[in-house]
Amino acid sequence: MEVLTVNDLWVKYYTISGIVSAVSGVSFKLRKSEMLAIVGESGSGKSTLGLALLNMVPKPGRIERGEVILDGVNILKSSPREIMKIRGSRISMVFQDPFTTLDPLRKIVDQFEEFLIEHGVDKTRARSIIKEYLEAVGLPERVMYSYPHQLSGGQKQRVSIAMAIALNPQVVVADEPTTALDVIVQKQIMDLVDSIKEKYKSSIVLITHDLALALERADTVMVMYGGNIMEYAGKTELYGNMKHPYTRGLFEALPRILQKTLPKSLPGNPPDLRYPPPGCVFHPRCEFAMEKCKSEKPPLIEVSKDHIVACHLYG
Amino acid sequence: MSTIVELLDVVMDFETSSLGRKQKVRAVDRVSLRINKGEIYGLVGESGSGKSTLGRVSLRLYKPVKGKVIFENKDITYLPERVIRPLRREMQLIPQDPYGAINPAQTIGEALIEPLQVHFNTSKEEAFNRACRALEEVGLIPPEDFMDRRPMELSGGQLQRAVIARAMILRPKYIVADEPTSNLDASIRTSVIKLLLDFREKYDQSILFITHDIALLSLIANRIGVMYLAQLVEEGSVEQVIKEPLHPYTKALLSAIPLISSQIGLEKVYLKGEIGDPANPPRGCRLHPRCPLVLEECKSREPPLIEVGNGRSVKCWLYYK
Amino acid sequence: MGLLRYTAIRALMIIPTVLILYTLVFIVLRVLPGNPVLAALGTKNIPEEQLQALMRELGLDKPLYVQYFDYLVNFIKGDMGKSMIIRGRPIASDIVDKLPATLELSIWSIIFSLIIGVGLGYLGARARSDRVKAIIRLTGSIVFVIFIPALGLSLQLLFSKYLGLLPTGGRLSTTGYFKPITGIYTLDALLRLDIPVFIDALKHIVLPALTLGLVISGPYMRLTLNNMEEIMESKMIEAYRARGVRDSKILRHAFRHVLVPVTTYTGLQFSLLMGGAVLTETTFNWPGIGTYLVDKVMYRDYTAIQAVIIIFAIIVGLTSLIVDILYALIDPRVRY
Amino acid sequence: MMRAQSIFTILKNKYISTGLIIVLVFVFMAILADIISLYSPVDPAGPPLQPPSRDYFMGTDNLGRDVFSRIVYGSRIMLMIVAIAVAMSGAIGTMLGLISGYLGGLLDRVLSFIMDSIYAFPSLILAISLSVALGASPINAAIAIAVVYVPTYFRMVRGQVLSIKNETYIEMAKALGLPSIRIVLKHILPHVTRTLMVVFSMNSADAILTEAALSFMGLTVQPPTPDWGFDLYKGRGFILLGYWWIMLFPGLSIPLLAVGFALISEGVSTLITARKR
Repeated sequence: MEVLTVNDLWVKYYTISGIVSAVSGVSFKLRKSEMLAIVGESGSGKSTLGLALLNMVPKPGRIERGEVILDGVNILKSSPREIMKIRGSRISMVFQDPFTTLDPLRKIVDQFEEFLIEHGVDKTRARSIIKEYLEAVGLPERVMYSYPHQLSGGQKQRVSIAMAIALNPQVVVADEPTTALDVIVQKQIMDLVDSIKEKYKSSIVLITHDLALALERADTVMVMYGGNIMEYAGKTELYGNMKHPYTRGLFEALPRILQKTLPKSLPGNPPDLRYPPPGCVFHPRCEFAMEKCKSEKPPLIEVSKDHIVACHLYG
Repeated sequence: MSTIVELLDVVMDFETSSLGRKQKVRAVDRVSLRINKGEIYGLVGESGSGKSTLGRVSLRLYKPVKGKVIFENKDITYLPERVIRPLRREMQLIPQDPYGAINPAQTIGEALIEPLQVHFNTSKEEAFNRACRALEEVGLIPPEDFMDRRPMELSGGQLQRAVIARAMILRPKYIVADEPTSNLDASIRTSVIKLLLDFREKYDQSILFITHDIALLSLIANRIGVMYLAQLVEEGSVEQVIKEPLHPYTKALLSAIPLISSQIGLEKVYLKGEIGDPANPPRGCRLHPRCPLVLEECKSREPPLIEVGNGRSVKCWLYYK
Repeated sequence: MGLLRYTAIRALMIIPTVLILYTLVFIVLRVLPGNPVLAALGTKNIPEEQLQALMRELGLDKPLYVQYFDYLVNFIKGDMGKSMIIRGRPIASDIVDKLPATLELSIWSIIFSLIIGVGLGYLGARARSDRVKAIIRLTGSIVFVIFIPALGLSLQLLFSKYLGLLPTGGRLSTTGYFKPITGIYTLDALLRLDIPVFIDALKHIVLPALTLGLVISGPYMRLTLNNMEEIMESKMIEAYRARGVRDSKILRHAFRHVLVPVTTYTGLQFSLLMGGAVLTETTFNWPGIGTYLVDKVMYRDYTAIQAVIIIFAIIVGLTSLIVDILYALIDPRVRY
Repeated sequence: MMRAQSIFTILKNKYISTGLIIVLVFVFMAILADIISLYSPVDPAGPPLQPPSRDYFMGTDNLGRDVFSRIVYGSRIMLMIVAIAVAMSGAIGTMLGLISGYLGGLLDRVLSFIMDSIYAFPSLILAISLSVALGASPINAAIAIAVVYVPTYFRMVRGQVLSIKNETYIEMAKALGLPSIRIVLKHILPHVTRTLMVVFSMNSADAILTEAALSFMGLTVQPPTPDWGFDLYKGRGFILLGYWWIMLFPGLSIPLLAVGFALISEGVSTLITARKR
C-alpha cells in the first residue's frame, strides 16, 4: 500500500545568474514502513526533492509541475492552512545539521510543546507525548528542560527525531541526518532510525550522499544525478545487479577495506544545472556514452521487476 | 629507516573564550609520533580528537606548550618564525576546504607564483612557466585556462588540485594532508588521492594523512595512529591495526563503517554516547564512560601506552601485563 | 547566584574604563600647555600674586600627580571640586540638580527610538517588496545623519510657532507648586498621582525626546531589518516551518532573536544618545547636564567640564552593565 | 579594461551616484566660492533680515550679510576640517588596528581596552572637551574630531583582521613560508579595504555632524568667519520671530552634505553584500 506517491515532479530555481533545473520529472512511490534512500552527490537535486515533499521549496525556487500525493491528497494543491496542518503531523522532516535547526533561545520542552499544541494536542497530553518520545529516542527526561547548547550533536539530532515522529506521521523525510556527526554517532543515529521504523511502522525517505549507507540501511534505493533519476531498485536487487554506469561509478568509488588498490573515480565534474547537457545529463562523464546519449534523454526502463534504469544501454 | 619528522611528548593547549568566559582546552596531550622517510602515516580520529592540531604542530604552525618537534634531525620547537620560514618549503599543508585555501582575491596564477618568488626569488617569466607546468602536473589542462581564474570559478575538485599544485611547486619532502578529500564528492575523491600518491612516488615524499575515514587509510597508509580525546590510543602497521585492532575505540571505529564493517570478520564493538568535552576529559582512561569492556581500574587510572611487539602499541588496561 | 557574581565582576569592570577616561581628560585639560585659570578668566591682565592665590585656592599649584590623585580621592568622597567661574560653588550640587533632567530626556528618547526604529525595521522585514526594505534601510541611514538642532528647530517652528500645540522649551510651565521626588518629572507626577502636571511634563518632553529619539532610531531600523531577514532565512526557521508551526508564531520567535543584537547595540546607542542629548538640550533649553556642559564650555570652566565627563563615563559604564545583564537574561547561551 | 568596467558598476549604483553628486556640488562650491558668491560673506550686503528675493536668494541675516554667500564660504571650513579629521583618524586607526589585530598579545589587549573605553564614551562630548582644551580654531577642531574617531577605525580593522586571520588561506600563507609583512599587506589589508570604504564614508557623515556641533558651540571659528554650525546657532533666536531663512539654509546644508556621504556608504555596503552573494 502506498503512503506517498510522487508524479512527474519538476522544481526550478530562478536565480540571478540563470534558471537552475534542480529536479526534472521525478516519480516514485513509497510503501508503508519502507525506507527509501535517495542517493546523490552535491547538486543532484536530492535535498530540493526532500523539501518539495513537504511543499516547502525556498524562495527563488518554484515547483513547476507534478504531484505529491500523501494519503490520497495532493499536498502541492493544498491551501497554506492545510499544508501547515500536514507538516509535522503526517509528513515530517529531520534536517542535516542539528546545531542550527533547534531554536537556541528556547528550552526543548517549549519548542516541543509548541509544535504539539499547534497540531491540536492539549497540554497535559503534550507533556506525556514529549516524555514518551524522548525516551523512545534514548534520551533521559531531564533533556526536556535543557537548552539546545547544553546538548551534544547526537542528542540534538535525537531530539529532532523525537519531534519528527511524535505525531506518528506516515512519512519522515531525513535529509542527511548523520552527515554533521562523527562516524560512531552516525551509527548510533542510524540504528535509532532503524528501530523507529520497526516500532512505529513509519515510512522513511533517507536523503544521503553515501551509497554505502543507503545499501546497508534502506529497503529501496533511488540514485539521482543532475536532477534526474538514474536508477531505482530494491536494495538487494541493486546490490547484486547494478545497471547504470553512474551507480556503478559511485559504488566503485567506495573504498574497500585493506585492498591495496584505490577505488575508481569518475572523470569530470557534476553538471552546471543552469545549462544542463542535452540528452542524458550524465553523458559527458559516462565511459559508455553513445551518439544517442548526446541528443536523446533516456526514458526510465524497467529492466526487471521493480528495477528501473534511465540509460540507453538498456533501451 | 630514517625519520623525517619526530614529535616527542607534545602538549598543545588552546585558550577558548566563549561569551566572556575563558577556558583552557588541551587539544593534544603527551603524544609522541615518528614519521619515517617515504612513509604515509595515517592519523585517524573523530572531530575534537586533536588530530588536525597535531598535524599543524608537526609543521610548527603551532608552537607546542611542551615537548619537541624534530624535523630532519633538527629541533625546531623553539626556533623563531624567521628561522623556520626557509624550512617551510620542505614541509607543506593540504587543507580540508579548498575554497578557503587560496586567497579569494588572488588568481590561481598569482597564488602559484607567489611562493616561488618568495622562496627562490624566481623571475616573473620563469615563475609563470613553472606555475603552468605545475597545473599541468595536477591535470588542470590547458593551464592557461586556469591561471587567470579566481578560486570561486573552479569546482571543488579542480580547486583542490590547484591547491596541491601550489604545495608541490616548492618540492616539499614532508606533506600534512588534513582530510584533503572529505569536502569533495565521492566520485572524484580517489582521483585527488591518486594525485597525492603519484607525487609521493615521484619526489620521494613522506605524508602525514589525517582523516576520519579508516577505510580509506587502510588502502593508502603504511602505519596508522588512532587518536581519541587529545591522546594517541593505538599505533601500528596498517594490516595489523585493521585486521586485528586492539583498542576498543579502534574496534568501534571499524564497526561503524557502513556496509564494509559487515564484510570484515571483526568482533563488533559499539560505544555509548559521544566524544567528551576536550576541556573536561574524563578521569582515568578517557574512553571509559563509553567503553563496553570497561574494567574497574579504567575509571581511576589512565592506562600507559603499552608496547605489544611488532612496533605496535595500545593505550588500554586490557593489554597490561 | 551565578548572575550576581557576574554582575559584580562586570560592575568592577566599569572602574578601569572610568579611570582611562579620567586620565585622558586630565592629560588633555591639565598637562597640555596653557594656564586654565587664565583661560577661564579670559584675560591675561591679572596681577601675579592674585593669579598665584587663585591657583592655590584651586589646588593647581601642586605637582600634577598630586592633583591627579587628590581629585580622584575627593571624587570618590563625592566632592567634585568647585567651579572656577562662580567662585566656591560646589559642582556636585549642580550635577545633582541637572542630572535627572538628562536622564528623563534619555529614557524617553530611548523609548521613542526603540518604538520607531525596531517597529519600522520589523515592518520592513515583514514587507514582501524589496523596495520597501530598501526604503527603510535608506531611511535608517538618512535619519541618523540629521543634524539635531536643525530638526529640533524645525519641529519647534511647526508645533510651537505655527500650530501652537507644544511649548518651545523648559520642563514645566510653572515649577513653583510641584515638589519633585526623583527629579524625573513625568515619573514624579505619576508617583504623586498628579495628572495635570504629568500632562504638562509630557508636553514639554515630547519634542526634545522625539527629536533625539528619531535620530537615534536610524541604526535600530537597519539592525532590526537586517537581522530579521537573516534569521528568517535560517535553517532554524525552516525547521519550524517543517513542523507546521504558524507563521505568526515563527515571527515571534524570530523577533526574540533580533532582540539579542538590539540589546547589545543599546549600550552603544546610549553613548550616541548622550552626545545627542547635549545638542538637544541646548536646542530646547532643557536644563540638563548637556546645557550645563555647553554653558561651562563657553566660560572654559575646567573643573566643571572634568566632572561632567566623569559623570558621563560612569553613566555609560552603568548602561553597558545593565545591557550585559539583559543580554545574559535573553540569551541562555551566555554563561555567567 | 577590468578597472573601467568596475568603476562603471560602482557609478551605476544609484546611492553612490546620488551621494557623489551631492558631495561634489559642495566641493565645487568650496573651490569656486570666490566666483559663485555675489557678496562678501562677512560684510553687510544690504538691509538686515531681508527674506529670500531675486537679489539675495537666501535672504540676509540680522547684520545684513548675504546668507547664500555665507553658505558658500562656510562649505570651505566644513570640508577642510572634515577632510583633515577623517584622513588623520583613518590613517592612525587603520594602522593601529592592523598591528594590534595581527600581532595580538599584550599590546593588543592594552590598545583594545583604551580604544574601547574611548569608543564607548559619547564622541561628541569628548570632542567638545578636547576642543576646549586645545582652544577654538579650525585645525584644533579637526584634531579633536580625529582623536575621537580613531577607535572607530581601529575596532573595525582589528575585528576584520581577527576574522581574516582565522581563514585557511592565511594559515596556508604561513605554511607556504610567506613573510608576515607580506601576509598583512597582501592578504589581509585588501580584504579590509571594502569595509573601510563603508566606514570611511559613514564616518565622514559623522564628522560633519560633529564639526557642526562644535561650531554650534563656537568651538571652531571666530566670528565673523562664515560657518554653518555657528550661523545656525545665531539664527535660532530669530526663528520664532519669523525670520526662518537665517536658520533654514545652514540647517539644511549640514544634513544634506552628511546625507551625501551616508548615501555613498549605503551604496558601497550594498555592493559588498551583492558581491558576497
